Amino acid sequence: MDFLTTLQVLDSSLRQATPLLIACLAGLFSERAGIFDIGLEGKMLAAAFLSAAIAAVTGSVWLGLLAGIGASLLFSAIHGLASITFRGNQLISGVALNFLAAGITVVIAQAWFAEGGRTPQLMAGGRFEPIVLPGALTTSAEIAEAGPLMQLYSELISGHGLPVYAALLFVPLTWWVLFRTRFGLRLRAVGEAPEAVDTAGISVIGLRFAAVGICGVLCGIAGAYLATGLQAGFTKDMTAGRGYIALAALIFAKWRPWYALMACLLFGFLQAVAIRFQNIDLGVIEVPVQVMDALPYILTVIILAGFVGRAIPPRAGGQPYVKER
Amino acid sequence: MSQTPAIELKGISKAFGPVQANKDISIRVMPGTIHGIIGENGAGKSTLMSILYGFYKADKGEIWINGKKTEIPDSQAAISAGIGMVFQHFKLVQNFTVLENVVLGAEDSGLLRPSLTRARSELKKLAEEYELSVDPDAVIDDIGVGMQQRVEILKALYRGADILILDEPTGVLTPAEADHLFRILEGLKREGKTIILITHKLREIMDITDTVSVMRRGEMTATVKTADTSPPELAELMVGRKVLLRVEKTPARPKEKIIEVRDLNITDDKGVHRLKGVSFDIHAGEILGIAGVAGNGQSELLEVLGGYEKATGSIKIRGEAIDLTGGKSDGASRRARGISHVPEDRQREGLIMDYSAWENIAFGYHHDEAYRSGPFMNNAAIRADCEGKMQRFDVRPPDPNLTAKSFSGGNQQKIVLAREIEHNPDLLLVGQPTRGVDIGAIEFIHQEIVALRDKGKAILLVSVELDEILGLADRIAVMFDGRIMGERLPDQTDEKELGLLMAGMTTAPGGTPQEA
Amino acid sequence: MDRMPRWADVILIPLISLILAALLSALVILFIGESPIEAIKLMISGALGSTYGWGYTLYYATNFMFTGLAVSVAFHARMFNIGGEGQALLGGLGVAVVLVYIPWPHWTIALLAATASAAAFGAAWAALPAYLQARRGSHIVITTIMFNFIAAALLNWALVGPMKAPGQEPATVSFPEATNLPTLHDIFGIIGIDWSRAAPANVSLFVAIAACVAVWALIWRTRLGYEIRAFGYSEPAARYAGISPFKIIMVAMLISGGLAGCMAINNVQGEAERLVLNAAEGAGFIGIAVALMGRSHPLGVFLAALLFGFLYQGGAELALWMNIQRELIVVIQALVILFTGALDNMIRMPLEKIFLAARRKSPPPPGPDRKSTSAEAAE
Amino acid sequence: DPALIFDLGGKFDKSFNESAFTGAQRWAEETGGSYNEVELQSDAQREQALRRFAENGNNPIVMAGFSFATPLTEVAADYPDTKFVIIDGVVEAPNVRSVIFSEHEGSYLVGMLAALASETGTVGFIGGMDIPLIRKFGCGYAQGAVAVNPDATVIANMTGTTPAAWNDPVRGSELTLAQIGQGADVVYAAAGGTGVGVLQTAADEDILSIGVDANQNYLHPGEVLTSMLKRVDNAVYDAFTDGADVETGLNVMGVASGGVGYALDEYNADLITPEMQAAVDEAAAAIAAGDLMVHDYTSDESCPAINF
Ligand SMILES: Nc1ncnc2c1ncn2[C@@H]1O[C@H](COP(=O)(O)OP(=O)(O)OP(=O)(O)O)[C@@H](O)[C@H]1O
Ligand SMILES: Nc1ncnc2c1ncn2[C@@H]1O[C@H](COP(=O)(O)OP(=O)(O)OP(=O)(O)O)[C@@H](O)[C@H]1O
Ligand SMILES: [Mg+2]
Ligand SMILES: [Mg+2]
Repeated sequence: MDFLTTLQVLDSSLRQATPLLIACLAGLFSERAGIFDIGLEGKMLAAAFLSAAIAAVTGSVWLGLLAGIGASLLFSAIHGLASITFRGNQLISGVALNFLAAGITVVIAQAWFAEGGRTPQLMAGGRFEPIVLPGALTTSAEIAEAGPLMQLYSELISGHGLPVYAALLFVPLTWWVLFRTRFGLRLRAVGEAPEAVDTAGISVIGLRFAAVGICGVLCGIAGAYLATGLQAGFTKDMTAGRGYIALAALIFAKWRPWYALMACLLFGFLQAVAIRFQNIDLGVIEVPVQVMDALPYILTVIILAGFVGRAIPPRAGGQPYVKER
Repeated sequence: MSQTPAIELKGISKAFGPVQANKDISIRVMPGTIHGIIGENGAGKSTLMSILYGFYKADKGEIWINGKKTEIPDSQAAISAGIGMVFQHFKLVQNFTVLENVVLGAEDSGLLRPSLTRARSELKKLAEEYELSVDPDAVIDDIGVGMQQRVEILKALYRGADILILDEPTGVLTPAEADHLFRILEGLKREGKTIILITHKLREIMDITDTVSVMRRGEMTATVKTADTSPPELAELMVGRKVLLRVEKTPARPKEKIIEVRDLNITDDKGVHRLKGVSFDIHAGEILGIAGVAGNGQSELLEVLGGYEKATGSIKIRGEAIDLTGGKSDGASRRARGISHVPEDRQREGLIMDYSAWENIAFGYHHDEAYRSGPFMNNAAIRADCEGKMQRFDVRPPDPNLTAKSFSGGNQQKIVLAREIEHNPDLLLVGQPTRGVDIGAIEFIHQEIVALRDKGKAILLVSVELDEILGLADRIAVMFDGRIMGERLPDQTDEKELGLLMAGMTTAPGGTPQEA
Repeated sequence: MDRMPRWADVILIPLISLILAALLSALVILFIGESPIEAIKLMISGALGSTYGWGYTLYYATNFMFTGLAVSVAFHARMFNIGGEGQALLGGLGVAVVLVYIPWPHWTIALLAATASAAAFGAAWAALPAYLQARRGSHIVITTIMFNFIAAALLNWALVGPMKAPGQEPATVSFPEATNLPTLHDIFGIIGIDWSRAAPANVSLFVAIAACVAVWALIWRTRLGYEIRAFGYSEPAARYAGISPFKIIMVAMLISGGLAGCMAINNVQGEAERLVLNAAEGAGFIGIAVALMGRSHPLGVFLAALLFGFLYQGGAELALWMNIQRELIVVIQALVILFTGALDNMIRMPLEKIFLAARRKSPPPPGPDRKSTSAEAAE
Repeated sequence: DPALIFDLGGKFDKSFNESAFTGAQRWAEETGGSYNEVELQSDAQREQALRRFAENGNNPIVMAGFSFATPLTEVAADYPDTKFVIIDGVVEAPNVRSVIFSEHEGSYLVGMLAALASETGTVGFIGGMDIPLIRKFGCGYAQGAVAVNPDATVIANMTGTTPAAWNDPVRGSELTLAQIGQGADVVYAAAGGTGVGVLQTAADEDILSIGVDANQNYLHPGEVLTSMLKRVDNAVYDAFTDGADVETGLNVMGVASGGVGYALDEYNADLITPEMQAAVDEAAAAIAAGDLMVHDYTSDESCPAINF
């Protein structure tokens, strides 16, 4: 692989990693507060749909983004209702919401647009346009001619949609909120020992809803990016398991923001490679495309199996806070 | 009296589903006093105090603080009313530092740094004032329970509590640590603070409280001045009738050695040494009692003997070694060797709460010939057997079809005992046989254990109740920090000596305690 | 003391959940501008109005019985097996392997072999997630989801690679005539009932019903079932009783995977008579809803499977004759899971209060006399 | 009433299925008739859809896609009185009409245009599912490109090996970027819904693209060079018009019969110079007359102009 191809693959990795990273940070907030969320997938999907739908109708990507966040927040609210208020099973709630998203997006898309469960293709204005950093080249032809540094700058660093840069910014921001603010302290505490938070006079329910809400906002951004940044419109099941992979990345990252960045970049890279190359010839054997497609999932299983070191989840994670039986 | 009470509760009632935990309770506590609350397990003491602290919400009733009617819908309100509480089970964030735990919920601003700095200097002041020194940067996971309790007290004081509630604070402490705690409480009382102390130990009540309330089955049966009462009177108030505490038994006649335990060691997955070279023997026809403060390795010992914890070392039953590596060390193979086990926690381990009584009667023995037919369970046989056992152990109601959770604690324990004792084991392991069981049932259970001994069986009794150990055991081993500190004969020792052993001190021949 | 009578727990709560799910689905239909009344009429006539409709309803129900039982068995051991879909796909592979490469003289023997192979393949696909859960504590929910994706990739590879029939499509060759299962048309024909020849419901229906009975016996009558349930209720208690958690997790998941795999005798051998991509069509996921609705009891699963068979066939009709996407079924399924699984307490808590209040009122229990309180005695 | 069954890409894939839909709509508008239709969600539903329409008395039943061949073989026998029309597949049964297009001929024409428009001499082909049918497109395209520029490089990629490949715009977009990286300045997408991503990316990156099946020129005016027209709409329209009397047997639609061709309209008028148009029209005439034989990949599963 020559330098420019490598850059292109890395460039693509960064784009693929972005929704993973935002969703992963979303999960981080929720799970640090003790609410497991396998519904990241569904929230992203719902957000992807509504953002594309609204962007298509209004022609504004910003209204689309808002709508996407709204859809995701609605799902968060249901998850919160089920797992916080009614102390239901968080896994079942997540699974149900994933199905709900898978079904309702297509049903409504068909009802609104009658395009087979898709939204119309988004035109400029309805999408996140690439941001060209000062001095960067834009067209492939120019970049191909340029020197390596310029190639690196123009191909990899410049020319991404706003959410890509925002996602990278969310990482230090998440770290700061969790470890340097009062809210962060309480959030971490409620995921470890909700009874300690409760007896300290802080509302467990309020904190957990706040965390689930942040999770919703972030998933909304992730989903909106998928439909209005990475692609130009919504298609059925377009999240394609990204929510689950984000979850695996979260475990891989041991619920820490910086590690999450690394994990998501890795998964993004795998996806970029799988998308770009069909059968990969390793000389000795040819790796079939199905293996490449399945690689992120296989890797997830390996990570979950703890072959990369044991991950200890937040202690109260997954359990409803029950005071009175 | 003219003085206004610091706390006055009026007609507090609270139900948890079908369980009426508090029924129309009224109580007054004067400022600057220590007020004790006693009552059997499940009497509703913790519930009442949790209501005062805003942890639960009462169904009915009023709370008056310093003469003002106060709504306490949550703990925040209790804290602002000057109430602090140290719960029976600590409410600490295990992987936070002491400082973070103290600050949690009492931060000054949105940013953490300034709060932490202020708390650090404040803690130093409090530590000096009340002999409550702790390392502010230690992580809770790494410090002992005694230390954790100090953190809880510091939390309350940091929030400016004038009224301090302590729920069974000495349950997890050694006698020496308990003494230290009481000195602290005396100091707080001199400062003018009001203290409510829940405990099961009549001696503590007599030693430190000014007034005492007795609870029974959700009701407040009496409140008296400590100086005007006596332990026997309090015991009677607690159970509602005269109590006979001594167990009738004849001296043991030990026969052949049943079990020989040598050099047992356990290290858990966090790398903590839970058992350190434990060795002992038990002979047929004797009861070996293991005394110790909870959490010093007794549970692990029972788990190893019962076959569901791995260990190194050796255990021989009638001279035959059994596997401890986890390969074949399951409960089923232990039972096949004639070991029966009444676990410490009947609801978590001893019973399947959602199984009916008859299903529970077969639990652990479901592979027995009598209970099976091929791959199937012989349900009719089990039911019949269960009826007999319920009859003999006076389980009420004697209905095999009721689920375990619908029996009261004492009756649940009887079901477990019936199952294990009637299986006629060579060795019976018993953990905390009377925890949460009322006095009547205690007498019955003690009699059954002694009867089994007299049939020539070996019994290992683990209990945190020194009275129970002293009354039942033929020999007493004391555990501290995963070790057996020493063995004593019940008629040649007393609570004081055992207490020192429980704290990790050995008594040298000269009589002066030494650190182990 | 239970808070509610048993009938309320097993019938009333699922019923209310179902009604809520149905109401919300009706709202969705209204929202997309169609008539819920029309829709329900169409669903009923399409799914139950003819032997053709029944044939499809029963065909789908057969699938859901297998996957619902699969999820139930795992539930009893407190495992949440979301991998039914992948296990069913692998079961299809198992069926195809046996039927494509081995000549069978008669469908009966072919069915036996295919069932065994499907179960083995399905179980094998559950084995690794089970092992990882038992030994390494990897969350079975996520690993089984991952295995669904990996199963799809594996099937994909097999169908565009080694097992692909000549031609454009990624599919195996059609299985030999001799292995085709008799449909309800053939079976009822023997006793003179005229049943639509077009519908795919086939003899596997009876295998599924037999599986319901077998699972019932397993769970409530055998010692293994006793151990599985005990483990599900309380792991510490199971360990105390000498029940190996490892063994139960493995056995329960293998049985679960095997049952999910068995679904393939219906959809692959019985209906398609060859293996195509995505043969399981989401039945593995529906199994979750079926198990939750059916309270993990085989009889409940049987009834819930019929219900979902009806929904599925009715939903297919909606997609054909109304402007409603087939995905509406996924929405209904999601709502059923949400209400019966996650929002259970929303219905249970008020119901418990009602029952408690009713009990307090009607036969006044002999209340204990109020003991003398002498709160003021101290002063 | 007639009925129409769309394949997995969906009715609005802007390509193959949408073309079928257009034909049905045209018939409905012109005759005022009504028809039933359904979009499949999965492979396993094909047979049910066929049977349901047959049971319902729809006649003829038209299906778009080769994947219907196997289920149709079985279903057709059960409903001898119903006529079936399969597009892109061949089923030999007395009541089935099989419509086949000479996609290689149409692709040859757009291949010529691609090579004529290319400045780099490198043109790209992005296929959907990797099956002989799609290689037939690619092979014709390569032949056309090489015919006008013997030095032309043709890069070919397939989106996948399963029907999902028809509906994967992201992969289409990434593959387009990769081909641009290799120097391509015209890409031809024969990939159903996936092509939407290809055309989008080509427009974003300022290169030319070629649409397929339906006329896709309007999607990005001035940036889509042309579209390879495959008149699925005509096939559907004809079948609907003939109704129950539809003629059965094999029906091959090539350049000669107007079944395939290239699109020229106001959106790409500026891109196609008169010289280009003349060259292509000449080739088209030669093909129609049988003077120019474009090699059909499916005839011997090999291609003289490119290796897949
Ligand atoms: N959170 C709860 N939910 C339901 N029931 C509860 C809860 N907490 C306590 N109970 C029940 O209320 C009753 C009173 O319990 P409480 O903990 O107040 O007793 P206690 O006197 O503190 O006992 P102990 O001496 O064992 O601490 C018991 O029957 C108990 O089972
Ligand atoms: N936490 C709980 N949740 C539900 N029911 C409970 C709970 N605790 C107790 N009960 C029920 O309340 C009733 C009384 O229980 P409790 O343990 O207080 O009985 P008790 O009067 O102390 O009897 P015993 O002396 O035999 O222990 C029992 O029927 C029991 O099932
Ligand atoms: Mg208590
Ligand atoms: Mg009790």
